[in-house]
Amino acid sequence: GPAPGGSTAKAASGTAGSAASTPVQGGELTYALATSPDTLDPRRSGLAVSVRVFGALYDTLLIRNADGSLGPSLATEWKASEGGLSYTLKLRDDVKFQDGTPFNAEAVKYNFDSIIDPETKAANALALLHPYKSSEVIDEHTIKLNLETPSQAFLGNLSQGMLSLVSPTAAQKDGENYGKNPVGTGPFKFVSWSENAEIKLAKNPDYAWGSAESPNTGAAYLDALTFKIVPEEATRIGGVQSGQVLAAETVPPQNVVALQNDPNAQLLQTNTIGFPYTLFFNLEHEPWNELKARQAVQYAVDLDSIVKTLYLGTYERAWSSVTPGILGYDESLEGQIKPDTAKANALLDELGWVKGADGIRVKDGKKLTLHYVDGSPNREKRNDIAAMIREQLKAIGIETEVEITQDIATVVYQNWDYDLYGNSQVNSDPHGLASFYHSTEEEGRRTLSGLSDPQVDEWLDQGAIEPDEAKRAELYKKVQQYISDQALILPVYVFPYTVAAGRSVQGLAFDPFGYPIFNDVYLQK
Amino acid sequence: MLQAIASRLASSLLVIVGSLALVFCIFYLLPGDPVLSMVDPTSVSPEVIENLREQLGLNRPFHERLLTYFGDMLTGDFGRSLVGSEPVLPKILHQVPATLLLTAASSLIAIVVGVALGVPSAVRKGGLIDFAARIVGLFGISMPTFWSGILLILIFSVQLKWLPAMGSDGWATLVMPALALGFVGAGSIVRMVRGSMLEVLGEPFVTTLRAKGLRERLVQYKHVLRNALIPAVTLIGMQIGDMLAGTVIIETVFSRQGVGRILADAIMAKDLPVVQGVVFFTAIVYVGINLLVDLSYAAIDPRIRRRGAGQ
Amino acid sequence: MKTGLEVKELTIDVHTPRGTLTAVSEISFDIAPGETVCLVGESGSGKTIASKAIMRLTDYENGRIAGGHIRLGGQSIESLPDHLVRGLRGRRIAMIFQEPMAAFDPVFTIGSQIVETMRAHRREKKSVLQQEGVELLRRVGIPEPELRMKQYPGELSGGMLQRAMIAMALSGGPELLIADEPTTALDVTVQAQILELLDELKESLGMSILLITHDLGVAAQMADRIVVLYAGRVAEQGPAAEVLTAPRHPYTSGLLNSALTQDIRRGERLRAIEGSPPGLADMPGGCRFHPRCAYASDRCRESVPPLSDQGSGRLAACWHADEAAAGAAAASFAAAVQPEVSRPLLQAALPVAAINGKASPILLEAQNLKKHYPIGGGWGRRKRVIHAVDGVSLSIAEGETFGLVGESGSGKSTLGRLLLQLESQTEGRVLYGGEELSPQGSRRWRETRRDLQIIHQDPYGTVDPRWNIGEIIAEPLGVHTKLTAAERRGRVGELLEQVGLQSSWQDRYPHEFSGGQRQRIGIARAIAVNPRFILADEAVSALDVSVQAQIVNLLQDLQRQLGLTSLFIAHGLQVVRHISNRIGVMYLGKLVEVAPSEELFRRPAHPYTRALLSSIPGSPQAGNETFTAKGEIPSPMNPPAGCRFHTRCPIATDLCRRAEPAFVSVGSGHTAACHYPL
Amino acid sequence: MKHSAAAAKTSGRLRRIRQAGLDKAPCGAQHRTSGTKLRFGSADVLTGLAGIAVSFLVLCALVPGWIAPYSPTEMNTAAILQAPSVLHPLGTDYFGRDVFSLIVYGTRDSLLIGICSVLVGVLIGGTLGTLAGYAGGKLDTVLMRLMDVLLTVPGILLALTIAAALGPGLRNIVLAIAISSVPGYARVMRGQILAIRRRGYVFASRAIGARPSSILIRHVLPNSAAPLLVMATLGLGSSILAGAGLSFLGLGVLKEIPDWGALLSQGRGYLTVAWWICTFPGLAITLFVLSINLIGDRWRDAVDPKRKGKV
Ligand SMILES: Nc1ncnc2c1ncn2[C@@H]1O[C@H](COP(=O)(O)OP(=O)(O)OP(=O)(O)O)[C@@H](O)[C@H]1O
Ligand SMILES: Nc1ncnc2c1ncn2[C@@H]1O[C@H](COP(=O)(O)OP(=O)(O)OP(=O)(O)O)[C@@H](O)[C@H]1O
Ligand SMILES: [Mg+2]
Ligand SMILES: [Mg+2]
Repeated sequence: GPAPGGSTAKAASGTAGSAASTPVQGGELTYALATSPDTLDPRRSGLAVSVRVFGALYDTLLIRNADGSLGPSLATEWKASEGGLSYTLKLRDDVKFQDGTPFNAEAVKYNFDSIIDPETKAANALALLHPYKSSEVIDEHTIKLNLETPSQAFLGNLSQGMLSLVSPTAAQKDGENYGKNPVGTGPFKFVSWSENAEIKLAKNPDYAWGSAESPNTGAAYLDALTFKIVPEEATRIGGVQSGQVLAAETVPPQNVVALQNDPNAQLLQTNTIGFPYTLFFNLEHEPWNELKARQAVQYAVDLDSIVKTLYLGTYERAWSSVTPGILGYDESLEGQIKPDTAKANALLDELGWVKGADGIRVKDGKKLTLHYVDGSPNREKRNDIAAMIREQLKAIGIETEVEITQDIATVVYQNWDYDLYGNSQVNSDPHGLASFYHSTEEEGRRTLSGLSDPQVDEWLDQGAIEPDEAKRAELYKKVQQYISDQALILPVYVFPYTVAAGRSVQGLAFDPFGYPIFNDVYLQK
Repeated sequence: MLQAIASRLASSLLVIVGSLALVFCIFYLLPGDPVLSMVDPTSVSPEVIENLREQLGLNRPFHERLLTYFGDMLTGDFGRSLVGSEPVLPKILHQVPATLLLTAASSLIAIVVGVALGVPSAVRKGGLIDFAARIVGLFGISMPTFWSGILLILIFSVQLKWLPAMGSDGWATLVMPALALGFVGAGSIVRMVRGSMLEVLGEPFVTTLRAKGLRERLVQYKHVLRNALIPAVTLIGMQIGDMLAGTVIIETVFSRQGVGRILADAIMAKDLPVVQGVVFFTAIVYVGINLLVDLSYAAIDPRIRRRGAGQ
Repeated sequence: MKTGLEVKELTIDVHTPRGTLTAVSEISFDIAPGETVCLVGESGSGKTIASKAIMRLTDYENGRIAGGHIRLGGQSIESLPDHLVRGLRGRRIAMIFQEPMAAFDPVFTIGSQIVETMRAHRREKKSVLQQEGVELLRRVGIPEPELRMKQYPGELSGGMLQRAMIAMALSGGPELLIADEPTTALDVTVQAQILELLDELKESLGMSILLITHDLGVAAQMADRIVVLYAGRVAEQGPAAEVLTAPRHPYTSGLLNSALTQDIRRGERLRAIEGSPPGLADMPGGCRFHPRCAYASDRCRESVPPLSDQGSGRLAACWHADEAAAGAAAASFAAAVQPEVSRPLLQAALPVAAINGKASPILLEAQNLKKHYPIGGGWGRRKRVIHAVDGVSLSIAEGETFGLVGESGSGKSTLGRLLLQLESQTEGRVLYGGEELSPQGSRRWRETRRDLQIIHQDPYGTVDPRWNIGEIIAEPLGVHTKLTAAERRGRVGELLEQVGLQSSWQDRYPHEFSGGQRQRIGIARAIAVNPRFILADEAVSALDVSVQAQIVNLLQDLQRQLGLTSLFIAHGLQVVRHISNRIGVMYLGKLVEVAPSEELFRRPAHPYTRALLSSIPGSPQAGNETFTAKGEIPSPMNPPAGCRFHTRCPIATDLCRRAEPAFVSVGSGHTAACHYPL
Repeated sequence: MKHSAAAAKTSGRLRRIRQAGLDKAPCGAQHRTSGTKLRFGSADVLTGLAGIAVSFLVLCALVPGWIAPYSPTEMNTAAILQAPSVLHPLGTDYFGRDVFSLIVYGTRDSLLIGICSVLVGVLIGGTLGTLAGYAGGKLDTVLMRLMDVLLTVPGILLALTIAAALGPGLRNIVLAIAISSVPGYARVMRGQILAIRRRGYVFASRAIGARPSSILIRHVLPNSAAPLLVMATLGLGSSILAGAGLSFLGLGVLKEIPDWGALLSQGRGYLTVAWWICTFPGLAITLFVLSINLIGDRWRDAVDPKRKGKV
């Protein structure tokens, strides 16, 4: 059949494995990554690219199925307590870490406790594990996880790669160096990592606990899996075309078009889920705290044309604050907003901004400017989006100052110095919306939008604990509609994870987050 | 002689310590926070960030950090990377050979091409070869390496499939990066050798050599070139330094391992210990190149040799 | 069999950025086997390029033989293919050059360069050639030749290198040896040794020698025949004795008159040739000498005089050869009789004070001056010291001209700089008008600068090439006076005229002037603020004889007009004698003899002075073994103990080796530091 | 005279480089082409062409509107990635902008980056070099060690940190490039000052009692400046390239009208599908560097008083 397994992979050309054949054992897959993982310790990593490697090295307690539901992985059963303050999980009893350490409740406890231990310097994992408090080992293969507050997202987060389980033995032994000597339960075990060059993994022959949804529950077909780190696009694609690597990720759109006609290569593509690439207005900055001003921008910017021009039809346009595939995604928002320069101008006129001699609007002696911040390098052509938006906003008299900085952390998250800033996030649960739109009390902390609306807070708080899926979905739809009505954001595109691969690569599929699944891959002779 | 070596070592050491201190100060004055670039700030809470700062010792005052740094360095401890938390020294040592190899290979190409074009260019000044060599040289210094690098990949990897596009293992992977980088150096060296040769060709002793009935080739290569190399050596040394710096870009383009890339990444991540480790390395190489330059002076020019060794 | 060298109507073009210019036009001369021919002429007259053309070395220097023939032993060279020419070079024709220091590749040993020459022409084992090389070095009089073979050019002295170059030239056993100013870069005592060596080799090897020189004295001593070049053409040629005594071309007689010989009396005005030689790009039509020629007629301006036979093997290119010859005879007659007649007159023209230096007050006095330059040190090398000036005391009276002579490195310039306090002494003091001269940088220093001026040796290097000459001459005016720009311009104009230049030339730049003119600019600058004292450090050494004579005249005139006191440093003994009242002789940082000018020449008391005098080509003592200094000047880093000259002195004894001689009076105003004054 | 032997050695070395590196052809320079042969690279023809090219570029910088057929910001999304044609002589880019117009409009900033960074670098480097060379002694040692330290710290690190510290922007890019070029200029200037200080006319000026400051300003500086200025002409090109390199590493500025380096670096991803986007900006850089160098060479000949004097 088509790309096997429960993935949303849509083969853009010559689907991998379309010639239904029996898997071949052996061989090595070389896979070019665009950036380097920071560490292979999932507890400490802050980068999505690391998660692509975690998928091969580690397993998670749960997995996210293609349809968005949660499925069993290392945990076979899970049950929430009354009130949602704890979860009891039954674990597989046939799993061993690659160093021989048995996988059991103690191991899970160790993992989660170490994440909340400040000594570990855990980062994103800590956020995902929130509001985890403690673990109780019920028996060898049963564990109870206690939460500070109820959380509907908690269970779903257990399917995220950054909450992969590490071998307690190895983690304790290597301490700070664990990230360079990872040991997990996954289908591949760590061999070596030479920095900025490659990460070598070898087949874990003992592996027999693959997810039931996956076509291959046993050991991997491949003998070895090597990730190469190739930052330069042209080199990465050139590597596939010259046969030096078998697969390369993030293919730029212009090459997608070219590769579709390449008889030696195939193109795999899957949309990621979570929050699309979204431009957030900073509601604390004038005049963008005014709805009409934001709407004017909304009408002035022709995102359809931008996405089509820059991505040459390879990216889908985003319409809402979450991507399709996320619980509660509101389809009704699609196609709602059409660019309308006249309307945009009218809105700004209403607000009293008048065009000056240079075509830029002025009010009270101040120019109408929009400080647009974006990161560097030009990831996914986001800087080009900025350039196009600047042109389009100029037409309605807004001057856009585009600041491209390497130091997003400082400019955006420390100084909050932006009017418009774009961000995307891979996520499995709509609850993540809270980190963008929920008001905050703590000093120094705020969200990208800076929104503070009790109504939205209520919906989000409710959504966090509402056990009924349908009701949850309704709540999040409300949030999405609110965001859209208030023109809080400009949703731009849904990021498709694209991989260019040699013809011999078969069975490469992706999970809903867009992370590759390597256990099913084999190399056609 | 011993005293000379000692004083030279001392001044080199001073330069190295100076570089490290400079880097430290720059980073101290730099706005922003390494921790913020280590985590996803949208979802990680401020306490976590504060805790990370504490753990990494970023909250301590300037002088304390500086003192600790140099104190630790004396014991051979260069600290740990803020990002991957691995010890800096092995991390960098692991990358050093690749970078040195690339630098050496491109220097070799630069020197060979520079000399091979510079000599005939000077000898036939105003002729076709001269014109061609000068143009080639100018192209060398006017083409960005990333551009020529990508061009090389497209031609030799994608089209002809002769050479691997990436990686740092094996000689084949060295060819294109070294060419791309060496070409730039060659550009300057051609100019240098040409100018220097012209200068020497005007020296009276060249007339003597010809008056003795020596073959032109012998005059040009044995005598004139050797004399012309004396001023060229300093420039070649500087070029090698530039090529070392150029590895930052070339290593990225060709996805090679190396100190250059580590540096670029570490700067972006504000990973001070790693940056300092790299600067320590570049400073040593720089000092080493200077030493090499002086040694080659002595090798080429007996006047310096005698003066240096004798008395 | 051998017919020697034949050059016929040789014309050489050079390509320059401004187009093709003719450097040498239709010159012809022959050299018979065993003969020495001297090519004389002023700078730029084409001597070098003509000699290079003989070996076709012009091929490498933008040059082209545009016409004529060069034949060696009957074989045409001008059309020979490259590889055959190469076989000729170094084997049948060898060449030695002016600056031996620059003529060796500095990065190879002497030995390897000699062996390399031999290997260019024959196949032989290296060790054999090595041995031959040693023999050759021995032959040209280099001590310890085995050691020298292994040394680098930088480690040998100039005289030694010139010998080594001669050895290298001899290695191919050439028929013709071309020597392009082989001694100009060398000290007088060494020059004498080299010339002697060349003569001796010619005799023993039967070579022909083409000797290029601008020094008529050298030509007189060496040449069988002389070819005089002017502006790329042969002016005159013939047997040496006749050309020198009875020139048939006005240029030749001009040259002879300009040259300072012992016949010319001190203080007398020299009969210089006016003007300066033309540049390649602006050659006058007709006879090229006509703009400077006293006999010039319309004919000279219109048509080129051919080189015509003047009888007894002499050729001259002059329309007025006979008149010129007659004029020359008259002049030399005048020169012969004039001294007796004019001497009292001349002396009357000098300020009274200048004549009896003793009586007039002392203007500048040095007391036991020492200057030690530390060298090396640091970097682990032992600190050493150059004893540039080592305990010199002297006094210069108001209005007097004091001459300082001595070989290169003897410390003349350093002493001069110390006297003016342009450098601070290691020891001793300088008194100016009885008061200690304030050291450089002190408040009063600037004031004394007005009174003490310098004329520099290198008239080109000591002017800022970016300044026009108006600015250059006005610089001291700017420093010491408060003249307005217009006043300054006026003064500069005056000064320019005073030194024989046109006041309208203020806006020109130094490079637009000839060497002689530049030196006039330097003089104008020095006298701009009416100084009392002038230091002239080798002020005429870099100039051609004809120009040198003009400058010497100018200097003397100015000195008389302005009542200047001066210190005149030069290595040309004749010039010093001509211009100075008293002369001091320096050797290795010490003053060895001081005497009134004529007295010194008549009765030198120190053996070193004697050696210097005997090394003047054409002097009565020239070539006299007993008076020549052996070897070369020792290093000032570790000067010999006792009398510093003892290593080279023909009459040195044990006493000289041990004890330093004190100054003793050997006549009125005549002192010498020698245990055995002559 | 007061500086140490080591300093003298370096300065001599640098002087040699300076002289030879600038292709100084001595008078009577050797070449074997005789009058009849075709003379390639005939200095004046080439310099003339270079002059025309530079004039054209300056025109582009001053009045791009006169030359460019389109607005550089006009994004014609209906005509993206079009190959060169009559309508768009150098094709269009991924926004549908006219590449020719982009290059024409980009000239201003490219030249600005080149000129400003060179100006700043020359000013700072020249001043420091002058100070070191003229003052000598301790100050010289300290300044030169400082320059060593700056040389040792990789330029890219300086650039990255300056950009990070001051924020991106044309001004800071310029500053970054300028600062990393300072040691080079300082060294050359110092060497030059040391050499000129020993010239006869400086001595002569001192002898007439001119003040040291006036000697420095009126004699030493004007005569020392030429090599620095020639070096600066070379720096113009390399600054633009350095800017391109920074752009490649993601440090560029997103301006409405990108400079050539940015065009080149931004367009490099399209090399396989639309080669014209980054090839033409690259050629523009080459043209500029080439012309400036040719003019620089010629100009050096012109300002060299030694060569002026000869026939
Ligand atoms: N390669 C050359 N290119 C251009 N001009 C040249 C070249 N060689 C010589 N000349 C010019 O030709 C003329 C004669 O030069 P040459 O060197 O033969 O003079 P010379 O008599 O040897 O002078 P000097 O006494 O200064 O050595 C000079 O004006 C010189 O500038
Ligand atoms: N600034 C200096 N530093 C070191 N040594 C010096 C310096 N100036 C002169 N000397 C040395 O002092 C000695 C005397 O030099 P000086 O220039 O006074 O000699 P000179 O008699 O003028 O020689 P010449 O005839 O060559 O001009 C020489 O050995 C010279 O090398
Ligand atoms: Mg000559
Ligand atoms: Mg002197």
